[in-house]
Amino acid sequence: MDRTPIINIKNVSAGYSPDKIILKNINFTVYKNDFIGIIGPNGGGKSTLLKVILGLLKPLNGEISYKEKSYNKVNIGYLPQINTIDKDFPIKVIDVVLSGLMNGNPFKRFSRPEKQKAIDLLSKMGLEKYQNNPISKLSGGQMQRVYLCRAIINNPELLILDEPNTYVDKNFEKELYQHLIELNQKMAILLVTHDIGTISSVVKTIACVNEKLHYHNSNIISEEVLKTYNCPFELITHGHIPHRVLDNH
Amino acid sequence: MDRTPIINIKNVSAGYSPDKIILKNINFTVYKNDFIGIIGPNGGGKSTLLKVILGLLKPLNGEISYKEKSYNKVNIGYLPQINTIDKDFPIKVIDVVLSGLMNGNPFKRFSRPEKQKAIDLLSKMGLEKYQNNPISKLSGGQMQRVYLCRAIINNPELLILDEPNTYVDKNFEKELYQHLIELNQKMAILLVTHDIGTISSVVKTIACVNEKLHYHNSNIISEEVLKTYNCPFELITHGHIPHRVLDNH
Amino acid sequence: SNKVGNKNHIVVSILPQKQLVSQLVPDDFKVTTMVTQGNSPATYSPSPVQIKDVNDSHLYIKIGNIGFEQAWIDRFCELNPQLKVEDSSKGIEFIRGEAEIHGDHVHEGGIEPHIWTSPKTMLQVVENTKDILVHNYPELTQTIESNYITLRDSLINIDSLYTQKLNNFKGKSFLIFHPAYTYLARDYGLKQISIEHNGKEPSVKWIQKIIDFAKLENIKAIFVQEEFDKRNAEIISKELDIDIIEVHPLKEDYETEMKDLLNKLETIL
Amino acid sequence: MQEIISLLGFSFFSNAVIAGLLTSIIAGIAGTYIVSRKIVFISGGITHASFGGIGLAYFLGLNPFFGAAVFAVLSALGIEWSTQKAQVREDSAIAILWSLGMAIGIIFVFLTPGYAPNLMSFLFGNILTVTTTDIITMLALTVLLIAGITLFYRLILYIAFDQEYTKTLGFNTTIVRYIISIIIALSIVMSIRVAGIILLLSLFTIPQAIANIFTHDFKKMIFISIAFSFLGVLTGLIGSYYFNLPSGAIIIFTLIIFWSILKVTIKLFRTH
Amino acid sequence: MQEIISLLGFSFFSNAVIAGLLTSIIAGIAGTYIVSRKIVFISGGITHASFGGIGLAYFLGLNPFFGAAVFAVLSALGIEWSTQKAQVREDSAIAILWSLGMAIGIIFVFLTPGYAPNLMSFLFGNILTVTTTDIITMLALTVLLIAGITLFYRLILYIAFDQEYTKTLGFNTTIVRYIISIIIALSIVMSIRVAGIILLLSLFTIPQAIANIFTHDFKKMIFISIAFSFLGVLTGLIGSYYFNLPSGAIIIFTLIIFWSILKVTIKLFRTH
Ligand SMILES: Nc1ncnc2c1ncn2[C@@H]1O[C@H](COP(=O)(O)OP(=O)(O)OP(=O)(O)O)[C@@H](O)[C@H]1O
Ligand SMILES: Nc1ncnc2c1ncn2[C@@H]1O[C@H](COP(=O)(O)OP(=O)(O)OP(=O)(O)O)[C@@H](O)[C@H]1O
Ligand SMILES: [Mg+2]
Ligand SMILES: [Mg+2]
Ligand SMILES: [Zn+2]
Repeated sequence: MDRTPIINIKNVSAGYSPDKIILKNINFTVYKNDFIGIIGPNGGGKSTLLKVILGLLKPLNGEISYKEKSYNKVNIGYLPQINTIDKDFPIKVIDVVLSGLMNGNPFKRFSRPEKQKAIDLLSKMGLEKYQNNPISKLSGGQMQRVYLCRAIINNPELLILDEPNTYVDKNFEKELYQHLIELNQKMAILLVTHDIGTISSVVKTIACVNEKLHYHNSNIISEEVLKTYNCPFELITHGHIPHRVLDNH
Repeated sequence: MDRTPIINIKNVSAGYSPDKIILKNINFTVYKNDFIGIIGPNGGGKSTLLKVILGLLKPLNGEISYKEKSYNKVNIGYLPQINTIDKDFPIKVIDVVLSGLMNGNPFKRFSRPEKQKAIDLLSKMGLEKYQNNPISKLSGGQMQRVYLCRAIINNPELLILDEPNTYVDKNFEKELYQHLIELNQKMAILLVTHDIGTISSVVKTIACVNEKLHYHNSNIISEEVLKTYNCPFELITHGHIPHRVLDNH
Repeated sequence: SNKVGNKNHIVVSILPQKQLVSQLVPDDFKVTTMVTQGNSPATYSPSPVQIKDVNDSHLYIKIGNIGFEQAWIDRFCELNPQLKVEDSSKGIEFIRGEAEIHGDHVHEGGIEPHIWTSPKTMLQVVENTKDILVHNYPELTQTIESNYITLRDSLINIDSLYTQKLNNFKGKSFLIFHPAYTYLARDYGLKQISIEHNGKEPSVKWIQKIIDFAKLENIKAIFVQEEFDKRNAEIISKELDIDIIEVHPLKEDYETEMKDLLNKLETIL
Repeated sequence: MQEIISLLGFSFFSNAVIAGLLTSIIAGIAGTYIVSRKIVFISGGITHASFGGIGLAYFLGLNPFFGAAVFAVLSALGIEWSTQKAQVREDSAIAILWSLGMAIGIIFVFLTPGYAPNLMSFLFGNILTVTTTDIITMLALTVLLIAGITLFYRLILYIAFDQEYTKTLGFNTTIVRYIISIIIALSIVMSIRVAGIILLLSLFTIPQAIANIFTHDFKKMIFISIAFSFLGVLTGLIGSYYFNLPSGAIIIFTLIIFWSILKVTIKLFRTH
Repeated sequence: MQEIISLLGFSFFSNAVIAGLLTSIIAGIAGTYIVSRKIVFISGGITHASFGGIGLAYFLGLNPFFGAAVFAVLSALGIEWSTQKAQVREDSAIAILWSLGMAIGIIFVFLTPGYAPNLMSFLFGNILTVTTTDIITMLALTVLLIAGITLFYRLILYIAFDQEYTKTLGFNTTIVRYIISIIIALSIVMSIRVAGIILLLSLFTIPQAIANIFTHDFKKMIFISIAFSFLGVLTGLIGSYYFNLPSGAIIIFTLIIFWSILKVTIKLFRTH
């Protein structure tokens, strides 16, 4: 396993106003080739953690360091949980996907192969015939697939997905996870999901976020560990699963 | 089983522009005490069907009749798939929930018991401490729960839920389905979901929508029927499931 | 309310009126001008002190028909029911747009308001103002009448200067952006051509006509009032290759301004 | 203090204070609605669109204010229609009606023979020159608004928040939206006659921005806006008297100073 | 036809046509951006805010247009800042800056002794009285805009569409937004000097509404808007000549007629 760190979070506290802290004293490192499933209850702070990692929310305390000195240099792909974009905006589906390729270059123009790549990805997602549609005219699941294309098109070093299976149908969900496993060969993945069933079968490690972060260096979790670390958990509803706790936890 | 029809859809075609029909010649009746799971691939037209039933989208052809003469009289609860509301809007969580009680009365004021009911519901959803928060400050799953409260608070005759399990954690999802089964004692439910695993265990009948509508008068479906009716299905990924096809299908 | 305001306090609309009234009444009179700013309705904003002045006075002397008065005087009157509004434009032969008959009703045609810019009509304004003042302050008749003689003489002097000097230019035309000198043109036999025809936005045809006409008449300059952006006239000045000359029809110092204008007219006609 | 009380003896000043109170209430209610819906410029749009009505009334020799009111209502309906049926973005619809109304006005002014008065001045008033008629009209409007928002508070709130959902509750939201917009149009036309466009634009937005510092609740926003609005008008009027400066401008400065001070205070307070 | 060609012989008319073309290009580019972002009223806001600059310049005896440009840029920055940092709704921020700028202007005009010019006339031009200097300035601006949108097309598009995501792509979107808003501010101040606020408001929105009938693509919207805008200006200018009516108003009518005809045609066509 490649232990080159990509992102290192040290003693970070975060929240939307200084008087209401959502994440307390988080320590967390993402290494190359990681595939971390992030779970936790609604309102636990999962999306907040991702926003901190992405630099969208300034931490109230602590330090985040990236592989390269500045964040701008790390190539990150991101799929937000809730997309607040204006549905009326005049933009085509393919252009949304292409935006993933901008890579910090303000003068970016897209070459033929790049456009082809976007089309290929859209085809993979069953959306080739919608490539020139305005984004407003897609169904929920179709839109989610478009955002997924946008997140992965640039082969990022780190792929951050906030509930990527939202809205998508089961057929596609299966493909999605298959795809993520392949992608993980080339990149680290942070995956927030409530789909515990899947998590155990695709991710390598699990972290649970509920104000604090509990990192399990394994994809196997049990009721016991959940209780020990006060992970307020869904898995419990699935009954007993064998698990292993690491010493350095 | 109570076979009083609540809504009757006859030869309805629908779409967002006359040259692109999404739903073709749909015939469909919702009876009292129905619990219908609606499944189908992304972009199949599930949300469109719900919008037609709700009167939000005028059908291009065909007829919809409600139990009472006009739609205004049927008490329907609705949870939209994607909520396009403006997150900045100055409204409290509890007021969002209370809106479900308006019931066509423009002069509506809320009594104490009504407010208490909203608070009780929010507590059930684990949101009591957020009741006076502005809606903008909730996490995805919390917001989804609020919309769910809004949909069910009025004990509607018909409850229409478009992917209610979106964003919600597994703990809550389990409770949710339990709750729906209880609610079904008193009301008909139309449930759109991609969560096939659950569908078979909670719904009574299944309909699959993919341009056309295939109605299975049972909650048991198999690969075979799916193929016969060209239901382009997720279930296939779940392997063989016993099923029964009705004659009058 | 039955408050007693300051009897020796007169309100007028524009600055030339202020000078005129001040010259007629004794020094202890207070004269307030309402329009001291650009007359954009969106920005017209009197200060409380100005409004207090209106509230405080007994007499408002209108210049006659400017837009400001049409929009605001009623409000002033309602604020101060004691306020007596007098019109200093009585007896002037107004210039109107042609009346137009529209089926069942007749359009009187708006009155061209710039009566103070011609010495001849101004003489009438001064006389009217004198009459108004005498009527309102009978106890001061003597002072007012004697001040009036001086004022009238200086105006007659300007008038004769105009008549004399402009005599050679009868029938000649001058070009201006906003039609501020309509009465002056009529009274001294000149032709005023304004880009803002009747104070309205010009049309393509109108500009074309002006240009053709200006070429024909060999016009040498275009006047622009200081309160308008000169740029508005620039295109015409370029087209005809003529100068832009700034004029100040709202200056307080009437005599100087009118003499100045006469010089300008002489050089361009 | 003595001087302020004596100021109130002037009917122009007491009228201004009363008009300020009424405008604050109207701006508090209508302003909170349009700010929440992010259509602040409907005020400018409707005022300017009603210029067309003034032009037409002038051309036909009718009462200009009547023309303005009719055009205001028509343009409010036009804006709603374009947004709901013709799929034009709401801010674009406002801008289009704004320029269309002005264009109609310009044409009628052009077609009317004679020297044209500056018609816009019929629309734009000043808080210091409010007439008793204005105050009575405003009072009627204030009563209408208070009654409307009291009776239909929930319906208005929910339609503004989530029109589609409210439709599923059995309301004809389209018609309600049309009615709301007519009332908003009338409020705007009346208040502009009293306050002028510049002051109105700020009374419709700055108090709401101040309220937003404290609350994210529609009802509280209305009350806090009214309070700050009136406080601003009062302070501004007195200030403008002392500095002998135009009161509209001073009221605006006062409100902006309130906003800045509160914003900074809250920020410092929260960080502690 | 003969007559139209002879009209072009007049430099005021040919200037108007050239200014129309340049304004169409500016309105096509800047207008599509502000329409897509639903901040059409930034044009009115910035123009009126710059009134403060004119007032100050007038008070200090400086070039009024310089004052206007400085205030325009400052207010554009102020709007961005209020939206991004002070959590004020964007339309409210525009309205606040609008009234603040006007208030500053009014105060300075008031403080300057003597009869003040109608300062707004420095801001609001008419397409028939465009000067060569105006055209040169416009040309420079057009070149700047075309270069900007060509070089940074993708960045501008994506920031307008989804600022938060674009931030994660490694751009300092805050600074880019500030720069865009400065350029938009300059475009607006310049074009309003040429076209006047009313015409500008419609050139910034109606062509985009027309384009929206055909396309939902940002780039195509720019091109279609420019084309219809220029077509509208040309038809309007010629029409206003034949009917002998004010050209600004006729251009607006022409554009609205285009929009209505196309909307109805498309609707009929689609239903078949
Ligand atoms: N507003 C719209 N305008 C035009 N076309 C639309 C619109 N909304 C959806 N569509 C199209 O209609 C089809 C059906 O969409 P619908 O939202 O009903 O799908 P769905 O079955 O709910 O899918 P999902 O599982 O992704 O939610 C899709 O192909 C979509 O592209
Ligand atoms: N913009 C915001 N302003 C203030 N508080 C917020 C905001 N967004 C979220 N919160 C609060 O922060 C807490 C954590 O939210 P977060 O979105 O990180 O949860 P989450 O773990 O992603 O939940 P979910 O599974 O529902 O998406 C919640 O209690 C929520 O109420
Ligand atoms: Mg989340
Ligand atoms: Mg759907
Ligand atoms: Zn004049």
